[in-house]
Amino acid sequence: MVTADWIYLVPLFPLMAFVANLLWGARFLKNKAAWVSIAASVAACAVALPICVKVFGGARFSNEFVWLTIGSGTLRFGYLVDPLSASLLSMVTIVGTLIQIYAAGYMAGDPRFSRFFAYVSLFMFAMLTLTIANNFILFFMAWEIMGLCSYLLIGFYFEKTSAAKAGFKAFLTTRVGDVGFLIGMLTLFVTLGTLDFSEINSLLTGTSQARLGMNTGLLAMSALCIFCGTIGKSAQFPLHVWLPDAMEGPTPVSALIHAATMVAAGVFLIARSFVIFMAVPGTMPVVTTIGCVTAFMAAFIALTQTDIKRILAYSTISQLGYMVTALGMQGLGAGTFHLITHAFFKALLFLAAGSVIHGTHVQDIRQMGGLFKKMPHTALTFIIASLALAGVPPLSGFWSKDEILLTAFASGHSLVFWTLLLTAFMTAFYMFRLVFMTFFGKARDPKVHAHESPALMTLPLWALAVGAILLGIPGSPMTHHWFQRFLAHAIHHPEYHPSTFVMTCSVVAAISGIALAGIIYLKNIHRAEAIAKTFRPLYQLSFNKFYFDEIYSRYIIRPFNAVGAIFFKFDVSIIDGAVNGAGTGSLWIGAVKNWIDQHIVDGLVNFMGTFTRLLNSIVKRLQTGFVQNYLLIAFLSFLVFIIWELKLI
Amino acid sequence: MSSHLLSWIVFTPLLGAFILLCVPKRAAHLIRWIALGTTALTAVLVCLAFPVFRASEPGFQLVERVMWIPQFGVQYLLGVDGISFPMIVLTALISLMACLGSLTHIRVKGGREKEYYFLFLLLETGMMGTFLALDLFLFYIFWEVVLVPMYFLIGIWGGPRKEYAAIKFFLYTLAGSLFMLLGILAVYFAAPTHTFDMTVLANVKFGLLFQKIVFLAFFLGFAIKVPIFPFHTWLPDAHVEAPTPISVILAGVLLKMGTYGFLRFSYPLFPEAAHWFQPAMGILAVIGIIYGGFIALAQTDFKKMVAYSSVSHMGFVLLGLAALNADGFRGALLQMFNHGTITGGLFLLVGVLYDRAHTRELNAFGGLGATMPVYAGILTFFSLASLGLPGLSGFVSEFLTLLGSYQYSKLITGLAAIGILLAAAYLLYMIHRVLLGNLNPKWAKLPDITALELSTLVPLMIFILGIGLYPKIILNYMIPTLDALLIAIKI
Amino acid sequence: MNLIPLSHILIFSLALFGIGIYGVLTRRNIIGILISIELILNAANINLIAFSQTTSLSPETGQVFALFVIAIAAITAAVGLAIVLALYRARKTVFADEVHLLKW
Amino acid sequence: MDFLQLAVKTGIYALMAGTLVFALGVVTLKNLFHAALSLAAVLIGTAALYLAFHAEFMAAVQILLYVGAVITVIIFAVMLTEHIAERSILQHNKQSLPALLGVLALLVLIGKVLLKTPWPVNPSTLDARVSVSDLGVALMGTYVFPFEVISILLIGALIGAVVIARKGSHP
Repeated sequence: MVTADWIYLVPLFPLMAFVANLLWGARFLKNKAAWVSIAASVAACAVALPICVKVFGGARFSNEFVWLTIGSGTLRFGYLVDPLSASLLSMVTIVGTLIQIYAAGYMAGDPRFSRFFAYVSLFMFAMLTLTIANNFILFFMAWEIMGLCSYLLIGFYFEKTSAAKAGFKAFLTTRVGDVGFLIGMLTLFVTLGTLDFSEINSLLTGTSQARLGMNTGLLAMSALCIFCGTIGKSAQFPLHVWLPDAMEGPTPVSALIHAATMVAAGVFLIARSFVIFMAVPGTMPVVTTIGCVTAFMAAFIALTQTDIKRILAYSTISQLGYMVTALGMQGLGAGTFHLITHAFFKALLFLAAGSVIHGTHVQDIRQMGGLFKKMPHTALTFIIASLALAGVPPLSGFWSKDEILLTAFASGHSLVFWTLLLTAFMTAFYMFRLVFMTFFGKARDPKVHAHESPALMTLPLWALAVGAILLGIPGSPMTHHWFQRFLAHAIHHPEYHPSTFVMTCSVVAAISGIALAGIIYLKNIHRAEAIAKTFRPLYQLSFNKFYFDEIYSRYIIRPFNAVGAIFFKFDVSIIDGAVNGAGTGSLWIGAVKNWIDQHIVDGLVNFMGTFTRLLNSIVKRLQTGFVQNYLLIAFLSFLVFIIWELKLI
Repeated sequence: MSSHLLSWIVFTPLLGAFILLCVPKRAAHLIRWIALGTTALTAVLVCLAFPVFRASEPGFQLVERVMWIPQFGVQYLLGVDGISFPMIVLTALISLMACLGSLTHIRVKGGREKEYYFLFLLLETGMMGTFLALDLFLFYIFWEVVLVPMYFLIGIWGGPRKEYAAIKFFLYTLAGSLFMLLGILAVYFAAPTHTFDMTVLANVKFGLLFQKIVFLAFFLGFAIKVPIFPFHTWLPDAHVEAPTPISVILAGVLLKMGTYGFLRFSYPLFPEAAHWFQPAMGILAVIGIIYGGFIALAQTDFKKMVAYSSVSHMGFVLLGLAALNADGFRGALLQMFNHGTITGGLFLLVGVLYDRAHTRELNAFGGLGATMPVYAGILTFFSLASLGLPGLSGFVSEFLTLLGSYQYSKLITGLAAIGILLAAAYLLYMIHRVLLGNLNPKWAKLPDITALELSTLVPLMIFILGIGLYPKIILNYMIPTLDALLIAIKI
Repeated sequence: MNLIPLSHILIFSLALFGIGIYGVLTRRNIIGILISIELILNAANINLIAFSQTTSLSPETGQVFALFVIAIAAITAAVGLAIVLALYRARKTVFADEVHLLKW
Repeated sequence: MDFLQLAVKTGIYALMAGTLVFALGVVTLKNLFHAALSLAAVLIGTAALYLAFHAEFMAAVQILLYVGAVITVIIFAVMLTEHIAERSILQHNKQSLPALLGVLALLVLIGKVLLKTPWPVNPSTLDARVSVSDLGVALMGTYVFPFEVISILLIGALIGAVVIARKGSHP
């Protein structure tokens, strides 16, 4: 029977797969590498799901061992399976397995096939560790390893300069957030003396909170710093720029890491440290604002993009913004719920898009069109997922998005509510712009010869589609928000009664968005250009992604490099130059030094030289070179010495 | 034998060096084997110390005490504790790896192997002695013994500007150690019983002004070795010009001698001065971290980049020392060990590439990940360890250091965190330029890493991974001593 | 031996020594210098033997040391003359003041 | 004091005086060959003096080693470099005067000290005869270590002399 301690095995299976694929993949496993990884995932599923079922039944597990001694205390590593981690755990194992099965088909024939699965297994290991981690350090370690995997997988086709650059950018950008996260952890540790989730929970909820009254400043700082981690990892404004570029990676990676799991980990982080945010309510508006801005901005950018994966990437950013907004309004249940449903339909969207790319070998939607007939499975599943994302009832996306809108509406954030509603409208519009341009109409590019993907790829699509359709049920009013109440076991947060007004608004926004997209893109494609011309500044802003990359490159990256170059110059010319006494310094220091050298230092040196030579010209007379002369001097000196010593005179 | 284990550890390399002198020059094979055997034997001796060394006890163990120059109270006094024990393990490990690395490298460099290995073994004796000596006079002697072979090793087997680099290194360090000598003499004459004995001197209370002055004298000696900004400019030159194995030793062990000096001598002898200098050291540490990081970012020479990253990483050690608390000290000592393994490995990797391509220009490479996959993997591994990826050893020490310094000053910690960011930037940028992107056709035929080169790297990787996953294995050796030190210097 | 006071013999050896010193200092020819050195050694030998007869040490001590001095004198002669020959061959001179490589 | 004793005493003083004269010849004679010969005379005189001290073995060694070997070597050297040792060439350098003054000062100084010092005379050893076997025992017993060192030195010098003087080692 599966006991709780077996959960150690859950991350270990992928780790073993990683080691196996890394060491023997290229030489022995070759095409079987995929099956090693998939088997590991399935095994992890087999262990994790029974435990999750127990947790859904109300159980809660934790265990730990001492990892490191800090100061007077200790850091204990272990697992913590509570409702939050159980829901994420089940999602990650299922989605992860399905995506790996898909990848086995998608990546077939790649020269670094085994390497790909090694990385994916390492990622699975890190993600699973993260979900069951019981403290911030372990969480952070897994978090960073995920970042590494993301880096490696984005740059998987590293011969392509753009891919290598994208990986670099992704790692560095998230690292900015991670440094904030690290400082947040340090602050937290100094403030509370522990990094254990359960201990933090018990410290910050209940009676002891009064004792910590004086620490709220530090606590707020730690909460905001930890939120930096989310901003980086979940691609929130202003660190969202890496995610669209991350689409350089293979599509299954985009689905797994950059849609379903890793980017969601940032949201999970807020959920994990929810009590900290709750303890200092002043931090919540910051979270809401960031989330809301991100949601709207990303959706706005997605309106005009033409790369199929980039549209999805911006859509991901937008949806993550949704979740963050929800959490910022204390909607833990709503945010997490959207996290789970989004993972399914967004993974499905990416996989289907991958299938399209696999079949057509192009990524630009302007070159596609009329693919519905040629790849029906792909098209159907894609449309299902799009409907879910747009928020059409009764698909899962509707229920979870509705929860978030409800939270915004009921908690009185009306500005947030209307922004989110507008975003929902835009979401429906750009998704169906994508659908219509890809699957309907006429084929626009005669060079594209599309074909349906193999069953190995379409089967996971359908499996995910089932999830995308049904997963809304547990959180819907039909089950009386079972999921939210299940999560609320852990943390108390407000509950709201379902509102017909909100639902109506949501449905209207979705339907009108779809309809508008249909009018513009299904009937007359030229109308789009006309609209773009009418709203030229807005169009430019959206098309150029608010110029974020340009701004960052000009005002952050270039100054950084310049500072490096200046420091180096400083080092070589001034510090080193001062050391060497060489006049390679920058101009004025060089000039000053030069003057000093010539007039004072050199003068002194020259004087010393002259003086020495003067002495020398006298003393050198003694150096005749005749041995006997020396002897005579020695002898006479000896005599003088004797006379002196014997006091004879 | 175990009764004089420390003496054996110190003088086995010297013995090997003298055996080498008796071997004819032409027997190159024999010379190599003797050198390798001697370093391996030293490593074995260090391993023998593991069962004898009681990790849970603070204070010096395996002490050997013989009166050497009775007129001046100079003793031959060796001892090991939780601070020096990791250091001698590191020295043995790095020396062995560097010796393995020398096998091919020096042969390529055009011979004179007998002299090379003689100096190499002499260097090892000096390093071991520095870490084990408890008598200030003896310490100074070993400190200088390290200097001389290093000078020749850089000056003879170095790169194009080797003479310049060697002289610079020598003068710099000599200047520092002169100040240290003055400090040692000052302590000697100020102590009520004229003695160089650390164990006695640690109990002596000096006046605050005296402490400040002598602390500063010691500081100069140690700071140049670490090196601390602005005394660091010898480092890039020495590193770039030195042959690979010597760079490895330079980064792996020699830099640690400076920070070790702080822990061993400066802090126990002058606790009040240590507190007085705390802000200055913290600020210097942060300057070093950021400054080194920025300059590393601007480098186009592979080795120079690693050298400047050393400046940045040793800044973390200093930061931990400046924190003057348990976490900071643990982080610093652990970082000393980790930096030794990680940067040592990076230098070995630079050497591997240089031996093949005969250039270190980063921009000249590109796309090597396709032709040298194993090398690419290992280089990535070491870079990640260096940038502090959790799960590898660099993270643990940086985390502890920051945790310690955070309790001292938030501002300084915040600034130091920029250093982490910079580390990620310059290391990834390096990987980007060397391994990724388009393959330069010039390097299409480069062979992948050989088994011998692999054997120098794999042990380091085991240490990095082991410490990263379960740091208690090494921290257990350090903690009792560091805690005792912390109590002793509390004011 | 009891015929002559010890001091007279010492004066004699001193004179011999002085003459030797004079020779070492003034002879140009290196062979001449060597010869003068032999004089000095001889003076020392005389002292040794004279003392051995009169002081409280066992009488053979002085003679043994005199023997050693003679041996060393022989060595000096052999090596010195070898050097002279080598020098002569190399520089075609045997004069000390013509060999002044050390001169400024 | 009988006549014989007086005669012997006079003889010894005469011997000493003669030896000094020859010694002067050693350092002053222009012809190096003659100087070498006077050195031989000095050495023989010294040997005779040894006889007066009852050091017969030493006298024998002096004659054999010095006069027999060393002088021979010196004369060889002189003859090998002879054409330079001509009369016409100045045989003394320019520092004769300071040297002479110095030597005289030395003589006066040390002489004064010598005469002032009350030399202890041990009556028991005054007439002791040292036999050759005594010497041998001392050499092989008490002084065996210096003896061995001297022998090593001799070997070294021998080899060294051969190496230095070997033709061809210097072009």
